[in-house]
Amino acid sequence: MSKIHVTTTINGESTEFLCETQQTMLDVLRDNLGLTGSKEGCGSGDCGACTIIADGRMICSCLMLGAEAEGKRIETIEGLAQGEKLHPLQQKFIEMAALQCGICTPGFLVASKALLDRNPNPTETEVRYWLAGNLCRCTGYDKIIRAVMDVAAEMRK
Amino acid sequence: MTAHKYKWVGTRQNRPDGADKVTGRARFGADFNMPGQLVGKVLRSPHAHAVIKSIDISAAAKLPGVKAVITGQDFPEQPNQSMSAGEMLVNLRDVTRNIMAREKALYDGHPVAAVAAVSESIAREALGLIKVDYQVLPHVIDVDAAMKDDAPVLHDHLFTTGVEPKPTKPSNIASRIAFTKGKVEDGFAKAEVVVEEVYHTAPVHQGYIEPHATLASAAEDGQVQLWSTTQGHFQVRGFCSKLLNLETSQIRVTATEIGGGFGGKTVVYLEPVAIRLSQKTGKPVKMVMSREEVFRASGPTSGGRVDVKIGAMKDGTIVAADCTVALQAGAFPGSPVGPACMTSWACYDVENIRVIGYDVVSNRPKVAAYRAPGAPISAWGVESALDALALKLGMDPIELRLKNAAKIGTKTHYGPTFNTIGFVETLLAAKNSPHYKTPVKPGYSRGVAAGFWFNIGHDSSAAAHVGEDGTVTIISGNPDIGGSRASLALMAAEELGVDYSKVRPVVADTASIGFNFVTGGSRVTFATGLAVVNAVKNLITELKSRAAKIWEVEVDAVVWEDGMAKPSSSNVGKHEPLSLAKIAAMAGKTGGPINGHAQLNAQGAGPGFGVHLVDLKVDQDTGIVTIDRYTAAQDVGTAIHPSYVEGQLQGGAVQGIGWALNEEYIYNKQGKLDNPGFLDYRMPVASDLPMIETILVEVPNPGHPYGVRGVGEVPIVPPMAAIGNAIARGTGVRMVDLPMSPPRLSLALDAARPKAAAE
Amino acid sequence: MARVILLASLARQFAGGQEEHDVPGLTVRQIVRHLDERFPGLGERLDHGIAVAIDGVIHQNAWLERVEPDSEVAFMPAIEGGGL
Amino acid sequence: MADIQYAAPKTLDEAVALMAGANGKGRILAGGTDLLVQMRSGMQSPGLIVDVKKIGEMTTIAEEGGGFRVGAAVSGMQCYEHAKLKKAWPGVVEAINLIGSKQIQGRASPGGNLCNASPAGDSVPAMVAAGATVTIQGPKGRRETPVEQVAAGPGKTTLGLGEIVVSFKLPARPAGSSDAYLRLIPRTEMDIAVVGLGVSLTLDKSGTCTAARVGLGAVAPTVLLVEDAAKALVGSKLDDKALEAAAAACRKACKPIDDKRGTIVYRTKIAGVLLKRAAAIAAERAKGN
Repeated sequence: MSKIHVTTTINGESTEFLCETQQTMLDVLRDNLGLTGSKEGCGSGDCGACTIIADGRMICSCLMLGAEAEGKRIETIEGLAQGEKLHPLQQKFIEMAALQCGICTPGFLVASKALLDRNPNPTETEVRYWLAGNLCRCTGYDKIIRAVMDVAAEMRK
Repeated sequence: MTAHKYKWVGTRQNRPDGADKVTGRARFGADFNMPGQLVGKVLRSPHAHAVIKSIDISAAAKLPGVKAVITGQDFPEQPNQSMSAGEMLVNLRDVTRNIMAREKALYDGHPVAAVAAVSESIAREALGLIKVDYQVLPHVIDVDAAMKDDAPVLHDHLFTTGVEPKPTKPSNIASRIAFTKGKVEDGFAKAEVVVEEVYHTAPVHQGYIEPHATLASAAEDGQVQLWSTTQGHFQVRGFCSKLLNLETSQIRVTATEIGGGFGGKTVVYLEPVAIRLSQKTGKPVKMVMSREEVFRASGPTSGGRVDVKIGAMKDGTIVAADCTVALQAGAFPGSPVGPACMTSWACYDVENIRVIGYDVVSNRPKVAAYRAPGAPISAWGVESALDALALKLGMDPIELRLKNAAKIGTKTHYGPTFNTIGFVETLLAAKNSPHYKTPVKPGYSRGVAAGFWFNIGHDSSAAAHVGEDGTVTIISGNPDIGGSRASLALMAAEELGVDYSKVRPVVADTASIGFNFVTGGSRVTFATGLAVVNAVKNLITELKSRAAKIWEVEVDAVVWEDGMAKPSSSNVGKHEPLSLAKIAAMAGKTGGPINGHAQLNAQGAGPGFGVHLVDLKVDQDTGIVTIDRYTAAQDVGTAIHPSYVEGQLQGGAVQGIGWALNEEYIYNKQGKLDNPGFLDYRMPVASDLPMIETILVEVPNPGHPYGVRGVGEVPIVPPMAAIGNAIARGTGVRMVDLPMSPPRLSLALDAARPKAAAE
Repeated sequence: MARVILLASLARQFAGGQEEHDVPGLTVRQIVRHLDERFPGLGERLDHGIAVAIDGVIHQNAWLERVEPDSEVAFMPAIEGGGL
Repeated sequence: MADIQYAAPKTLDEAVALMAGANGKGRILAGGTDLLVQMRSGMQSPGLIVDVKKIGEMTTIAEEGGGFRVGAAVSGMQCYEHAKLKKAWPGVVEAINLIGSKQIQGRASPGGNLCNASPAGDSVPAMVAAGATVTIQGPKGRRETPVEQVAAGPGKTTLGLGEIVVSFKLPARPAGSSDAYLRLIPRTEMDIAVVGLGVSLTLDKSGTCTAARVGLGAVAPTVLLVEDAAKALVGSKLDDKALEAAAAACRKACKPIDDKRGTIVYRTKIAGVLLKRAAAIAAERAKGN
């Protein structure tokens, strides 16, 4: 099977990989590049566990072909923390118990970062609708929403 | 809150696995790989009910890259009797047929064959080359239909148990159970008010976000290593050993981080298949379910029918309570009808009770446990009927429940007499809550319902190891789904008198710690917590004896306080207190490594009660329900880590909201599941919900050193009825079937308004 | 003598419908042995998938649990948990 | 397994040539939010995937003759962020932005939504109400066609071999015009429309409706242009009588099915409910313009 050569940037690192046409970006991240922080909950764009940011837009990596990454800037959960320092969202999720099993957490964190990057002062309703594409079955969302609102407030200070 | 009694218990510390889980570092089921691993895939039945006349695997086996193809014949036959596998009572004849069909395919998605190949795409192609000759049979899905005399029978060997005389012909009714207290007929004879109704629930799925996944490596000498996302790796070991005739000591199971279970990951689907494929190929085999496979073939919970009749006096005293619960078990016997029957009236002190239950098979995947198995189904009927009674009596729904509330000394209809319980306290907490004291907004309505769960104890093992620097590793064997590492570490730190940060909890594999029953039944913080506390007590005994050796005094001259050994009194002589670090540093001189351990079958799990309040609005034109405010109050014993206790209440309530409003398995005429995905299996999303307020009522469980009661299951019991009751009070329409989805509610509203319906 | 309470279905099957019985014994095991002498087969039945509540406290797989002379010993179906 | 080719041409001519040469096995990749799901489920097994997102004309929004030309492959988010488009066609932009989650909106396009030919596509009823036309390029050159004529039935289009939907033309609006789109879903997000309805109308200074178009989705094999509903609105001040007449026309136009998302009875009823609600929103907006 002939493979496609792709050159892209992942979490600031210039990266090359070979993929088959039908491989999704999620397959490439997990299977080809060993970046298993993005999770597959459905493979159909309905759960958000595979959320990444591509050229500044938040998308489901299960609905993007690996081949489309050519020349793009990709950000994943693995790029959220800086060196020894967790991103404020990561820190707050731990402190406020905004995760239980943790499988949806990477997707929620990437989606929340995408929200705060474009809207540092979201209302609760805006947060809930922005995160509606991320399913969580453990928490009932309450502590997740509170954590995102809290981080937004602190980052505005 | 009783937190002030303790230094660590009751505080909100960061979970020990937090950093791993917010950085993507934590490894869940599908995140494990081995060099040279093969991809395993399952071929599933497209029919709800069919005889498998033959399976031709030759073409698939010949495909380049395919290393093995297996069918039911590759697994040993099992006896038709209940036996324990990993401490669970199961019928292995059924279990082996559920992981791989033999004579018949019994549901859409039933595994009929499996392949191992060098790549995903080759494995998929191979599945397409397996030829199965089916003889399609008539099927039956719903419990009412499955109980009919002329229903298609799934199992020719299935004769209803618990009925006299013994049936002469097979049926889909596996068993009938009955519970009685007093004489229900006498109760109804004197009742001044009677309410009666038939309620139904739709089958729903646990909906964990992580699909089932496993990685198996079987060596030529018969030893097996397995990684599995499971609620109980010791159960996985037990099932696999029985199903593959392996000794438990030959199977080493590592529980990966688990992306939700809610009861659905207490059984095996892929694990025995992956091991068999690995045995046949001599290579590691990885298997991961797609979301569609999860919905079609992994354990949902029952749909059911609940017939409820209540007789009461005008003052609200319930004098007769009667209900019949019939539950779908799926393709094999074993629905949670027992707990459904036992929990039905458990909240109430009623003189005369009769409860009858039926366990019914139908052409659906075998049900698995789902959070308080069975209880939400009977509660939907019972708590809705109670609300109808309250309306009929013109009585406040909480007052009605208070008047009949179970308390210490109440004899239940299933036998036991309650010890210390907190139902009254929980009802009062709800009654006095800011939510209940706030008037209902115009255009909105309020619903109330209660719920009960036993909670369980069961087997746990734990160890406490002291490192050379005096810090402590706490080793247990229960997968951490909702923060249990944190609660175990808090109890260990409290008991040992050291800083929470000095205690590191780990979840060990089946070869590295003694047996632990599943993470389920709301047992881990209670039972495994008890084992951890006892392991630490055992460790402290050893630490005291080491201090005694260092001081050259008798052991009983040493006490343990604030994480240090101290002389019991001045006449022991002048000794500087010995910290853990100091004792650890001298461990070699005083007898070597310092460890503690404990193993137990925890008894005396305290039951839990919950009361939920909901304010909602119904769109009269569309039947869409909007939840405006929600409060969950619960008797939680002692909240070891309040944040994760609140999280259990919030998560359970929202699962219940989904069950109430939109979640359901939808089957087409051919008996195929029509909505096997998150798009059309509608679990609540963030924008559907308000914040979920919680009230933690702390009535300590006398059966636990820190008063722990399980908290995980109660919260899914009340929501459906609470919402139905609010709808009834807001619209005058009593919904009796779940889910109360927009089309169904709209139809009911129009039926109540003939003019509108005529539009 | 402990007051033993049997499930209606078990009582019907083994004890002629009588649900409450006074049985001697200091442990659950001794109680079960006495029950089995009175109602042959019941002992074996109580060994599988049955929990016992001693004075309201549910025990699973209990065998050696102590029973006081005035205890209530209720046999009921074992409970399997749904998990979190 | 058949080898799937991937191409990302920079010009329309290349793209058309590739599609024409793929003897029916070619598939256009815009946002991929339908195509990848269908490939995964086996509903689609293309031999060639043509990614059109490197073609400028298909990925830009341009003002044209007082109206707008929206590239078929622009994402919902792009539309949402285009202030002028949002001001002129709030209903169309809402509709495009209701396609899936925020993640999906970063990818999903109106062209893909149209060519997927689902009767429940959210953007289509709004485009139909807007009187949008699509520009199609194929081996025989370019043609224009009303948006309602692209879908032929569930999953089927009237596009010829090698033809590609390039862009949507949204006409200039007279004063006192606006539009609205409403859909009914069981949840607040993440669902396919049980019924979707777009209304575009123009009011004169007296508040009388001088022009109207109604697009109705998920109640028939293709999205419907309900002319009788428009007739009922035109000439009225959108009083209850006119609205009820238009709602009745919408109910009458329904030829729905019972399925996992809704019943015939429910869909028919909701078509009327949405007409009244959407018309009210559009009218309120029109007064502001």
